[in-house]
Amino acid sequence: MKYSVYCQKKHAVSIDRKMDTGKPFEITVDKSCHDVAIRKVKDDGTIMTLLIDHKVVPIEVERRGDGMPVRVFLKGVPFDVEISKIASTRFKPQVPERDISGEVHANLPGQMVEITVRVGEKVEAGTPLGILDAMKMENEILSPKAGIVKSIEVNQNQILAKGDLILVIE
Amino acid sequence: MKYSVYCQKKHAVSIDRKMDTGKPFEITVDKSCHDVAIRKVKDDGTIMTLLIDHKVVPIEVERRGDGMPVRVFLKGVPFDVEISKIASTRFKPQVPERDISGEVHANLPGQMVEITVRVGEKVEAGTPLGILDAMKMENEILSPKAGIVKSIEVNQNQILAKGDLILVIE
Amino acid sequence: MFKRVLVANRGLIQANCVRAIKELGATAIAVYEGDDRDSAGVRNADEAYEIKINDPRIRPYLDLEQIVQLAEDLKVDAVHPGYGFLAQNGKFARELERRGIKLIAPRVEGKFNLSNKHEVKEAAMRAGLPVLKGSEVFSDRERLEPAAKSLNFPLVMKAAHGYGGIGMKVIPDMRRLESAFEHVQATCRKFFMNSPEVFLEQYLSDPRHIEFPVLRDEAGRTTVFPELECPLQRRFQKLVLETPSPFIDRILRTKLQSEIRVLCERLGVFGFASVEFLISDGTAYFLEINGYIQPSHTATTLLTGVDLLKEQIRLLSGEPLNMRRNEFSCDRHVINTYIYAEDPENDFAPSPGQVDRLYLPFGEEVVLQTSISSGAKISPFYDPMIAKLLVRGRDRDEAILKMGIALEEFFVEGLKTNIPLMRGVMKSDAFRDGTLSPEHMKNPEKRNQFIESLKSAKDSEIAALVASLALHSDGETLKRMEVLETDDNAQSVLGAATRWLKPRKPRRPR
Amino acid sequence: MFKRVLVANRGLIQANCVRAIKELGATAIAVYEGDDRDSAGVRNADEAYEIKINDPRIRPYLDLEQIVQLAEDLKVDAVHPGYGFLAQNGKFARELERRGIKLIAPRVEGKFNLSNKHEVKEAAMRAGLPVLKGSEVFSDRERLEPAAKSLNFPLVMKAAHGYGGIGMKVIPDMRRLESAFEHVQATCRKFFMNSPEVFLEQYLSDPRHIEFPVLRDEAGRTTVFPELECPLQRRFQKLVLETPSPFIDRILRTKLQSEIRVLCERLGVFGFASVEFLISDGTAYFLEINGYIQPSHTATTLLTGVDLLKEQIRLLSGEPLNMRRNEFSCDRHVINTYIYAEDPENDFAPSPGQVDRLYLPFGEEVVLQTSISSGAKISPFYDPMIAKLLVRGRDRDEAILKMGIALEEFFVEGLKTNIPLMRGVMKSDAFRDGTLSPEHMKNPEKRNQFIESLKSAKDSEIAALVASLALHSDGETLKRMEVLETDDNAQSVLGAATRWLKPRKPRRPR
Repeated sequence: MKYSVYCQKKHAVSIDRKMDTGKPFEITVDKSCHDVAIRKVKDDGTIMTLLIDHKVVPIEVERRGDGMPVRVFLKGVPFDVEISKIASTRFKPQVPERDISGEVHANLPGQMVEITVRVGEKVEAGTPLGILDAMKMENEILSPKAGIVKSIEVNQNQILAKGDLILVIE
Repeated sequence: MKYSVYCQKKHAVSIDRKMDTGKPFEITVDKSCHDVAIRKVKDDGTIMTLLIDHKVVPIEVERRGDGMPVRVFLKGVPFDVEISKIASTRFKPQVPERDISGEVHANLPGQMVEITVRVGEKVEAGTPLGILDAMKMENEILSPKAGIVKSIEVNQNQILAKGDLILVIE
Repeated sequence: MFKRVLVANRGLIQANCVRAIKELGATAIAVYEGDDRDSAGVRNADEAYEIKINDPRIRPYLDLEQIVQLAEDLKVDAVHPGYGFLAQNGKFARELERRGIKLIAPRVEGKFNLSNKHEVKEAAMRAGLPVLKGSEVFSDRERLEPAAKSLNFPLVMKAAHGYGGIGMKVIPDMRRLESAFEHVQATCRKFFMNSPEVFLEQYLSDPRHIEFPVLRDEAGRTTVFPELECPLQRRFQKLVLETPSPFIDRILRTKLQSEIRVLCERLGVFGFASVEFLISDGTAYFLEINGYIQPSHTATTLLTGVDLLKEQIRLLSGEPLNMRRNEFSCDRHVINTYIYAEDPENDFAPSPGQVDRLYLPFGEEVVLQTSISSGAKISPFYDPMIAKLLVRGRDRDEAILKMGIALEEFFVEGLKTNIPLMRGVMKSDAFRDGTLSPEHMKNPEKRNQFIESLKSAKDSEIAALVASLALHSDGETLKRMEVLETDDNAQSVLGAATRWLKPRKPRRPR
Repeated sequence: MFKRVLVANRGLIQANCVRAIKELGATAIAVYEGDDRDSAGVRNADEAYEIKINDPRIRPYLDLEQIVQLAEDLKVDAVHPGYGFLAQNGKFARELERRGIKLIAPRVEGKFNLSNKHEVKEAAMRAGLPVLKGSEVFSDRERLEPAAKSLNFPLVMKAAHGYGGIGMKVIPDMRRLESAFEHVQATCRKFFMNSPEVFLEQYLSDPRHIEFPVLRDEAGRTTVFPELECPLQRRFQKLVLETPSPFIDRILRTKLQSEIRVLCERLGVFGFASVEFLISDGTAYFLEINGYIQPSHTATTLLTGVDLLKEQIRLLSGEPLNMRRNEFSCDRHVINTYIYAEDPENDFAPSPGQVDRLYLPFGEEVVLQTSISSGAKISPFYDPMIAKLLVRGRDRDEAILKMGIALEEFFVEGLKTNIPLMRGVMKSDAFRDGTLSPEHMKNPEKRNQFIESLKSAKDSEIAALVASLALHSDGETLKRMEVLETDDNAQSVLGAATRWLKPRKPRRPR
């Protein structure tokens, strides 16, 4: 079965349909053939550890709502992935969001103790936008990209839930 | 409820019948009153950790076939215990074996590579009786008590299962 | 020595204090709130007492009254505050003192209080040490603008009694002045600082940050240990630390050590203190003295073999400093990384949760102190530091290499941590060359470069492989993708996937 | 340096070798049998290969042919044998050499082979070192009695190529002579020793056992490290180790160190070696040279800051010894306990099983190297060592106290271990005074005294409390005791017990 996967660049992954996952098997990526063995799975079947080319690799896979993998962690190091085509399926990939979103959301619950920009202000990627106070920490909210502050959606000292929209950069 | 427990010496333990084990409670041993709280239990209800007089104590309890505790480990340190009487029950304690048994059994499976005593020989507590070869180890079998070797029940190089009788000291 | 010592803290410092107190032959008493009941410090203490949330706005470890009352009830003769929390709280010290209980914090003769950054700064100035240009201390809003106008931006505003990076705010320009003032004053109240006073100071954007641990007994015998350098912070908290500093020469070290002796004598410091400097353009500016033990004490111990925590307690109990001056060596190099349960990709947002899997680094000259174990839950209420990882090498290059490999072995599943980021830092030229700057952590792109540097071309192939395999082995998801009924190949894959794995719901790691 | 190094061992030494090889910039290749697949060494290796049981009588790690073949197939340029297993196997070395692969074990010029205890003993004798009176080497039964008759009992019989306590047998009197001979020869065959030869030697019942680690490069540059003393063994394997020895004065140390230099030069030792002595009545008798790295290497590293394992690999690859003579200090004291999964109450019977709960000691100057984690299974097939616990103190008294507290914090549930025994040893006068003898471990009563010394009168009350509470909280068992129906009190207890706990079967911990 053939998968087209974008991860840093486009890769063609081919997994033998007859593979027996109880034993070592081979997976071809582009032109290289990799020895793979499943080493550890959770009770629900999630793969925890693979042996790839005789190297132990603890993995985690983050999926989006429909179950498609969007992120792979190799021993904690994150890789964005996008499966764009699966041979022999009617799978139609979603159009990927390549752009960095300008919507800034609260990444954890807390109090918005300070907003340091105004609507219309020009910001760079990394410019501090405000402070979200949560846990013992002052969490500085930084701009995800360069642009203009289009709107500010919260007031100073407002209590936010995780995911609340704070402001928009355009 | 009152328990008579022998552990190094005789102790009278009194546990309030109305105790709520979800909260801290008190248990009287002899004349001292101890604050007790259950800290951690296994899924099957076995107590793993107690807080006794504000000290965390990881415990293990070894029981005999009928469920009576015979050994208590306080953070790994073993204490032989014997519950000899329980108020308000028909519990009749077994007569305890105070004597050290002269029966020497294999404490793990292995090969009896050497027997170093003969029937009729006088031995002290700790005299080597033979060698049981198991794992990478030569396990020296020592006499559990002073006495005379009454019988030898195995042959040299015999393969033994755990618990097999090796010899008897009288 | 003391007989009974209460430890008013949690986490690593609690466990370390409990150990030190026991090693000194005293009874170690821990306090804990419910979630911390299984921590190492509580487990190992001779006695452990639960502290409750009496006021929902106050975390129990900051609940001065409750802890003072407990100390009195338990008849302790000293309290160790660890770092943070109540370590610099003047009221706490006074309330204990009133009950005849010693706080294990540096006591100073006369009017100086080490917790007041500004007073200490003035004393240093009078002792002839260079200090950064700054304002007087104030707490009235009217004095804010005049104070700022006499200085050049960028400035940093500091709460006079701040600690551990709390109550500090960089002010890039005049526009941010007011909000910073409000913010810092709110922080003073929230953390029960001794006063709401603040001062302004010139902000150096790219200094070296070094500190010297000091032990000094009642008779004035003083030992100044080799300096530690902190090349990388986020939010004024340490990410990496090394000792000795690779960029301080012997002449500067000796000069600063003797200045520190003079200053500590003037201030009458007694116990443990940590004297901090910022180095910029060849000048070492005195910054502050921290009067509480620092998380970095472990690095000094690994370098010198002197247990600062134990010596601190010993000295405060009135015993003399007992150290031959040349007893400790500094011909090795120690690197210390601080591991936090937080997500560097997401502006270091704390990442509380449960540890699903844990692989620890180990080996010669690798030291790990951690408060977590497999299955442990990380509370969202406190400092997210979960481990200190230290290595000692024969030189700095060896230590960097060792740290990189130790971090590679260290794996925590279930939480986001800064382990990959630290691996990237150890591989970077900037760390090797000593040209790291705060910008490296503040700018998401620069920060991300550390992590990107870990990814080889082969890794990207492997990640693609893993994503495909995860999908391939998951019959349910594939089914939803509408595998073509007519294709034998796809069907048999679906069949195989469903056979060897129970159907499962898609799940996301936290 | 080497490019690719295969580690032919398991457990702690495997993980440590993998780390050292990676730190030296080479590719670390591990081998493992099925049960060991999750171990740290396998996890951290750059490549890991499973080895199989080809012959049911041979454990894979002893399967010389399989490992040699793998080394050849994988194109490694060196093999690290760790300790034990194939570390002293002459055939292994030759088979590798034939394929152009280096074995990381000391190579000696000329006819000497460090693995032959008797040849090395003769060389030492010729170099003027005192040795214990003993017989020539022999393998014929006819030479057994004449050899014994020329010496006085008790004797010890040694396999010429024995290692790690394997192939040694104490012979108290003539009656045990034959069985000992048979036993030792059987051991030689079982462990594939280079020859079945044995020799007899005078047995000292109460000597001090010390050893000096040595590094020596091809050019003859030699470093002799401070000695380690092993005051307590069981079955010729170490239980406790300390460095430097508290009972060796500077004069004797210096004298022995210079004798060792001479001997190593004569033998042309190259790489790492450990030179052992027995000290009795003021005389230091040369005992043997171990040519493989010892588990004790970690203690020397903690004392001196020199990583013996890494240096060993470096030297064998042909790099020069790079050590200033005064670079390492020995003004601290290191104690090392070896923790085994075994039952001291049951003659140290191995106690394989699963780790149900694990609390690790930690803190300043406490070093733990362990191969276990919560949930880990301990295989019954190999050495039951599960951890090395080390502490470094400013002096011996501090180190003893630290070790006692670290052991108290260290808790393993699910296996029997010698942790309580070691706690008792640290508390004992005999250890403090240096009067421990092998008798302390051999005699069950004396051994038991160490554990009894841990039990206070209050502990016995607590144990009685725990036993009662365990029963009390267990409705099922109480029911079987026939609680009197008429007694309200008992009934409500039963009710309560059954309510808050699910009915459960009585269970015994392993």
